[in-house]
Amino acid sequence: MSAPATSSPAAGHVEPSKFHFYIQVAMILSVVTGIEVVLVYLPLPKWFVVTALVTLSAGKFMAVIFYFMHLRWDKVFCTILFFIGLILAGGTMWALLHLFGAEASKPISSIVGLLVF
Amino acid sequence: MAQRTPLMPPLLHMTRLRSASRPILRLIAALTGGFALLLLTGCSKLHQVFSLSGPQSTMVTAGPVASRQWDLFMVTVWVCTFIFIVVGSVLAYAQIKFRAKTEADEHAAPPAEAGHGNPFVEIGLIAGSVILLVFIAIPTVRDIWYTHDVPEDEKAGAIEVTATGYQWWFKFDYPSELVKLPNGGEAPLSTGNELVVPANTAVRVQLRTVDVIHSFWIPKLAGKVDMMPNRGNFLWFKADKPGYYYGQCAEYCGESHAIMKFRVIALSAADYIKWLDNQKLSARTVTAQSLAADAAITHVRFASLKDTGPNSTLAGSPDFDADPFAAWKKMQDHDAGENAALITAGRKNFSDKTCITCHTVRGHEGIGIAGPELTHVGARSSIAAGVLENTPERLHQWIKDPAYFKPGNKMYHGGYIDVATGQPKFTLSDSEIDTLVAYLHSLK
Amino acid sequence: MSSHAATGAIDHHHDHTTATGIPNKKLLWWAFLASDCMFFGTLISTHLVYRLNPPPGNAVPTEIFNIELTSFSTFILLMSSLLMALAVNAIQRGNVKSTRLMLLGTMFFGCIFLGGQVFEFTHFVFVKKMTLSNSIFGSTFFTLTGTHGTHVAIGVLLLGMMYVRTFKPTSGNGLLRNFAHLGAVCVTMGVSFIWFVPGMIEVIYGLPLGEFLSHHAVPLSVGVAAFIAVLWFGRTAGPVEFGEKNAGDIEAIGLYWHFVDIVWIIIFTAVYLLEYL
Amino acid sequence: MAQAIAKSDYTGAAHAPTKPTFGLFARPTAKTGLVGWLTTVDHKKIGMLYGGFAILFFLVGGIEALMIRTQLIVPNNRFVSAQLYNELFTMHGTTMIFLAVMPLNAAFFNLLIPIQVGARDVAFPRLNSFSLWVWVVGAILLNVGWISHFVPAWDFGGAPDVGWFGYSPLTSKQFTPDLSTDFWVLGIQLLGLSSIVASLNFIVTIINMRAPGLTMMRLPVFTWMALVTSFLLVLALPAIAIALVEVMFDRNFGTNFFEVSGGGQPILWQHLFWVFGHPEVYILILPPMGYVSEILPTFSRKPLFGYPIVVFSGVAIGFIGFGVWSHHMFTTGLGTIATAAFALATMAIAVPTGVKVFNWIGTLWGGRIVTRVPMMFALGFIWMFMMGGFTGIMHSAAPADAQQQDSYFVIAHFHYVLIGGATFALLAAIHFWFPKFFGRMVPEFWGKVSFWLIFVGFNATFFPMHFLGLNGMPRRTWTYDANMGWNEGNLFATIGAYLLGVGIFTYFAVLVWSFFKGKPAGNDPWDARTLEWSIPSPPPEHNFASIPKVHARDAWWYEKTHQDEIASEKAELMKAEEAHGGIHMPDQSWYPLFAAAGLLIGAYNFAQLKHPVLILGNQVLSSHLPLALAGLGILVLACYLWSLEGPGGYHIHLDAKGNATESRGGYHH
Ligand code: HEA
Ligand code: HEA
Ligand code: HEC
Ligand code: CUA
Ligand SMILES: [Cu+2]
Repeated sequence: MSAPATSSPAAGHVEPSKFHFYIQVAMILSVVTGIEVVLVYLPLPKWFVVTALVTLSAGKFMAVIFYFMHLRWDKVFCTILFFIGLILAGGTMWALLHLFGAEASKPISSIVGLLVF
Repeated sequence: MAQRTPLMPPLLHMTRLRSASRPILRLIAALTGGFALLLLTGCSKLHQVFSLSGPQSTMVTAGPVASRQWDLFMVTVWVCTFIFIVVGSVLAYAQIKFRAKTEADEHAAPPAEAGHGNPFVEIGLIAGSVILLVFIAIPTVRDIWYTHDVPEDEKAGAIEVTATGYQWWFKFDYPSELVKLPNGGEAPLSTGNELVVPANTAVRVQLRTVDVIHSFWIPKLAGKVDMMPNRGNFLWFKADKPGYYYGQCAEYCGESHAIMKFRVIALSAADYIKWLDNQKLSARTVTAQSLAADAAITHVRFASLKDTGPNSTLAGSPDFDADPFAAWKKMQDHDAGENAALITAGRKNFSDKTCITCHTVRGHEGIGIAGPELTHVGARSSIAAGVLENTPERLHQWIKDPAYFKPGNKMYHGGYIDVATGQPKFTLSDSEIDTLVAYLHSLK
Repeated sequence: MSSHAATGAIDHHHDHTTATGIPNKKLLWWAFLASDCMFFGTLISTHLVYRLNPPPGNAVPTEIFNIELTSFSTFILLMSSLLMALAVNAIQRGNVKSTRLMLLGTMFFGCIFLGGQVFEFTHFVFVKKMTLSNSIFGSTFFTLTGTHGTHVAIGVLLLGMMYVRTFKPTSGNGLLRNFAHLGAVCVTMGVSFIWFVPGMIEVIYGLPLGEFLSHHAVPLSVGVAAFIAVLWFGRTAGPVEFGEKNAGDIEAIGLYWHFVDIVWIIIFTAVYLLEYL
Repeated sequence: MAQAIAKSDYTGAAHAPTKPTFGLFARPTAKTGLVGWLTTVDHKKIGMLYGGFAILFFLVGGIEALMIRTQLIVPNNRFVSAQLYNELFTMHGTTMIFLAVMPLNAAFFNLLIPIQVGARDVAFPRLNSFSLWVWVVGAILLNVGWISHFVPAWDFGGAPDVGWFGYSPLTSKQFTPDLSTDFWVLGIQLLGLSSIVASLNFIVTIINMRAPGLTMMRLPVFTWMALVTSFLLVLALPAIAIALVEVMFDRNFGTNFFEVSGGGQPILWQHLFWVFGHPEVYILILPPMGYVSEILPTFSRKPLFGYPIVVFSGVAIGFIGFGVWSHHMFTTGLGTIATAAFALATMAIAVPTGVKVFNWIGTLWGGRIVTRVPMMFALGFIWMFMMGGFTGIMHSAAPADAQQQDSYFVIAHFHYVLIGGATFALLAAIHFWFPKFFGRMVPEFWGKVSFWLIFVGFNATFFPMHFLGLNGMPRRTWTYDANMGWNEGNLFATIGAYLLGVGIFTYFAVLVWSFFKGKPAGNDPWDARTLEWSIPSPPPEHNFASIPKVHARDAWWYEKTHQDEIASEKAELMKAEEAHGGIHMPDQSWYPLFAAAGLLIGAYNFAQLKHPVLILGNQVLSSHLPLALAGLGILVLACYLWSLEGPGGYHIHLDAKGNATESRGGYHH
């Protein structure tokens, strides 16, 4: 990221068509989505389904950002930039879910009705 | 590295200071500093500015939770003071030692390649900071667990109460102390604004709120825990000895947050039982006969306030401030010169002026729950959530104009006047208020 | 053409006039998307936090969701991402015609997705009786998916503007024509996702076609008229000032569009699928 | 070199003049006068506008503070009512943070970043102007409620009164039914929008617009801190933005996010607020750390000690800052584990912060310290910030914090970091860069007088507050009883506050005087280190006659010691630039202003959505919806025209004497 402007990489290149490649990616994505939907109905252990769902959607996520969004071909700084946000957002979500999942955080809304006068 | 030429002098004059104005400046600095000191000493109450001995002092602790918290605080203070002295000395030394002394100094060429840090110094300082933090971290973690809940070995003897925050007063319930309701059934004993507990016993307080967030804080006994809507928060404390403790709501909760206070009164075990027994009784009914029956009672009343104008201080009377606990105890006795006729008229006015719709007087007509329970209000040392001392004058003033003492107060807005129309719901003459005062003060 | 023409081709990923070689706009969008992660992170957290400890009387998601429809929407959005990628691909090769087609396709797929959401929302509110206010699930669900939907709608609008920009004539003041063109695009898209697509879904679920057509005759005919206008504006365009050099602009919008897609990937799993376990 | 020249035209588009194809308004070209300021895209003018508004609001916030202090001067005072007091502290906190310190930092970002990175403007000049005007709209919305104190017919319920962190459920319709809270919600929302947009712009500017040779590790520390701050802003603000949307929905559309009766949990607001709120305090302090890191070396005549680690610790503070938010919630019943985790994480922040302090001292060590006014404020900053930091560490010991939270001890802590820290550094920075941007010196004598008044007044005000807090005085208390032992402390603090007020007043009065009468400053009055001192004061519109080439960390010090080398290099660069067609500058535009006006109309009416529109007491519309939509329409239209208009641009040509002529070859796209 700290590369100064002075270095001049090779002159521009003609963009090769990624038409077929994109179609393939899209097909894989659709298939994965199909698998996801089917997965929840299969009589598999819950932990397995959850893990599988999370992995699959993370895979889809990565496929879209790295291929459709060109990250794979862009300067690595774009990836860093985006992942700063992604990781912080993920970390915050993780922390919030833990905070609210803790025993101390069980809401008492069930008895709130009694307190209201 | 290329050749080095001396720095070119600044293109235009810098405002010179060296000469005439420096002494003047020194003088000004000394004067302003001196002014501050003078002020401190001048008001001859220097120590008061840094006083830590008020009724809500976190230093003059009266229970294990608060003293743990203070001790931990002092750990942080010592560690930080130590760092401050070390770092501050170095900083002060550098500031004095390395100041520019000559004109030439001020335009000295910067060193060529110096000052890019020294890894050993940096790492050493980082390590030092971390070690010092560990000194704070260990007792912190230990005390987080200690202050969180009643220790195992005290759980059995602990008592359980529920404190509920209302805009802007506190209700206290004793779930394990049931009282018989006049029309049958039982309910937990309930009081308002003054929490009475046994000393030397762990008290676990369930914290609830009916409206916004409040916070339950008795500085001498324990740090605060918030009353969060929809959360089952709690806190524990223990008073080392009998006494009278000040508490206050510590979370901004709307217009009168500043004056949402309460008291905790810790009693010896025997006194506590006595108090409970009295509280469990229904409201006292005063008649000419009953008065004759308990004639031989010592009558004590707080000294009244000297000044009752609108801008007067609302603080307690000198007696009260000197020994609020004794004052509270005396409050448990029947007042001098009780007038049965006045009290009976007051009881009637209490119904007529719709007070009963918001206040409970167990055994009498009052059945409302929007305001504090008044069954034994005459035995409290303060009214209106700790704002006023419970003297007849104060009570009179309160009933006359609750909104003056507590802006936004629900007793006025909604009780006295209709919120929708702004119209008063009834009139109250001074003599009517006198009857109400007599009645309420008879409720011991 | 620009001085770049002399050197041959345009390098779409690197801009040698910036210190990093990344074009400014691209950097801006990536930074914005990093920020948008936090937006959706917060929204999804809100939703999940309340799913963790649902209050009594909360709506039961699995009784409300229509997972087939949502899976279909998800698929559509994925495909729109494909079209978007192809649009970028096309403009990078200087193929304005193909770019326009792909943009229209992306927009239309976006509208199908939005239409699905319009159908879903009306269905939830009127049939399943779950509103924004009668349960916490309603509050968080509608706000989360609604915010996502708003992102999609803004995306469609941006794509529409970009589409119209591809007709910007090389000279002459085309402002009025430009407005009319954009208006036609907006009306077409609006009609398709508010009336046409939800209606077609109703038809698939058994509403007689004739009833649907007669019920929404006015908006549908306006939509058809607008669509014809879009075609007309598209046919009569002269030489335009749009081409390879604008690839960066299209790519930037593309980034946004794909991002909206990946957010949906997460929502689909976290909000819908996980409920079925 | 070719790149440097090409950078003057960052779109890389053709230079051949083309006829305008779209335009509703003629593009403004006035450089002075009202139109010039309203439509400016010049980062320096925008910076000055930010700065001017911010100082105005600093004084407003200060007057609010003085009213607070006056109310508390004696117990049971009735100088203001409880309601007004609550409005005062809410608006004091909100104003100082969002309308004074943040925009002052934004002012310096604008003034300095492009010059320090050796560019002619920010990456997106019109977007920059948009950020400014959106900020103004937010400021108006926040303060509009005051009107109802003077004109009761404008029934807004006074200024916002929910505290600066607006804890729900106090913000719900049930407890604050009046409009003031709606204005607060939308006002903060727009200020956030403005900050996000501005920060994106600065991120791109710093990363992408650096002059040749200016590697990241040669960036001035201020610019680095600005970069970290911008990241914090774009990553922290979304949390509060969503939280505000949720409150707004609760208030207007019946959702249940924080409505207990519907199963909502008000504590969620606290989490979301502090997920933003804690990074926010570093947003307030990191730029000041940047100013100080610029000022200390300059007046110690020595490069910054440990540059890389100072930079790195800034990044570390920013990053760790995202993981400590619940230390504001130690008393909300988080449970033991969460409390411990957040307490320890909070303590960890002392380490990178300490690193900065140590390296500042290292910079002084062995230097030749020249105590000009900016240096005095910078040194004052180190001392005072350290004290504030230590009380922060005391807070992080969670059980001890149970006694301090919401007491005056917190007030003392954060005023030490916010005034002793952020404000001292800002006052240092204003004094330091004033000669650069106004071309005149501020008299040393009066500067020092104001410093001592401020220093003494500040400590007299806030040092006793530690003791007030430990003695049990809760914050946000409209009044207190005479028997609590707080009388003397409050009296003393209030007198201190007046002294502080006199100091601040002196400081700004001297600035005003200097603006008209100060001695001319010259380019480099402090013999400083960074690029802004290499150009004239005030800087010309185009900043640099030729984009500089950076050879070292303290670029200007290097240039001054290598004059021959630099001179020939410069001449060559200038020739190349003129050959290229001159200096390319972006055109002014109306649309950012129009878009902001659309936002103002939209948000002002959206806040009162469900209320009927009255004109002279007569109802003209049953709701504000149409007006809100009209505002939205203006916004969208303005944005569209903005995008059609293109960045435009013209060229500046410099003759041998440096005189500028403009050529307007046409429009670029
Ligand atoms: C500029 C703003 C700023 C800054 C920089 C800080 C810095 C810090 N703050 Fe502060 N804080 C606020 C603004 C700020 N704060 C505000 C506005 C509030 C109140 C909000 C409200 O409720 O309205 C608040 C409240 C607040 C609380 C909540 C108190 C409560 O409500 O109960 C806490 C708790 O942990 C805290 C901690 C800290 C810590 C640990 C730091 C650290 O970053 C400090 C680190 C610095 C040092 C420690 C000094 C220098 C270091 C050394 C010399 C090295 C050696 C030192 C050690 C090893 C200890 N702050
Ligand atoms: C950067 C932020 C900042 C700054 C600079 C200040 C500055 C000051 N603040 Fe602070 N303050 C906050 C941020 C800040 N504050 C926040 C966030 C809160 C919490 C709010 C809440 O609880 O919601 C708070 C709360 C707060 C309180 C607690 C209120 C309460 O809880 O009840 C107090 C009380 O003393 C106080 C005092 C002061 C004083 C005396 C100054 C002084 O430094 C002010 C100095 C400036 C002046 C005095 C102006 C000088 C100018 C003139 C005198 C010129 C006059 C001009 C004309 C006549 C034309 N502030
Ligand atoms: C709308 C309901 C309402 C009505 C009617 C009402 N009150 Fe109250 N009352 C309250 C509330 C609420 C408080 C608590 C006020 C506070 O401290 O914030 C209160 C407090 C009091 C207190 C102080 C109790 C304590 O423990 O601090 C007394 C005494 C009192 N009311 C007497 C009366 C009398 C006498 C009347 C009739 C003239 C009356 N109230 C009518 C609601 C009401
Ligand atoms: Cu209750 Cu503050
Ligand atoms: Cu914090």
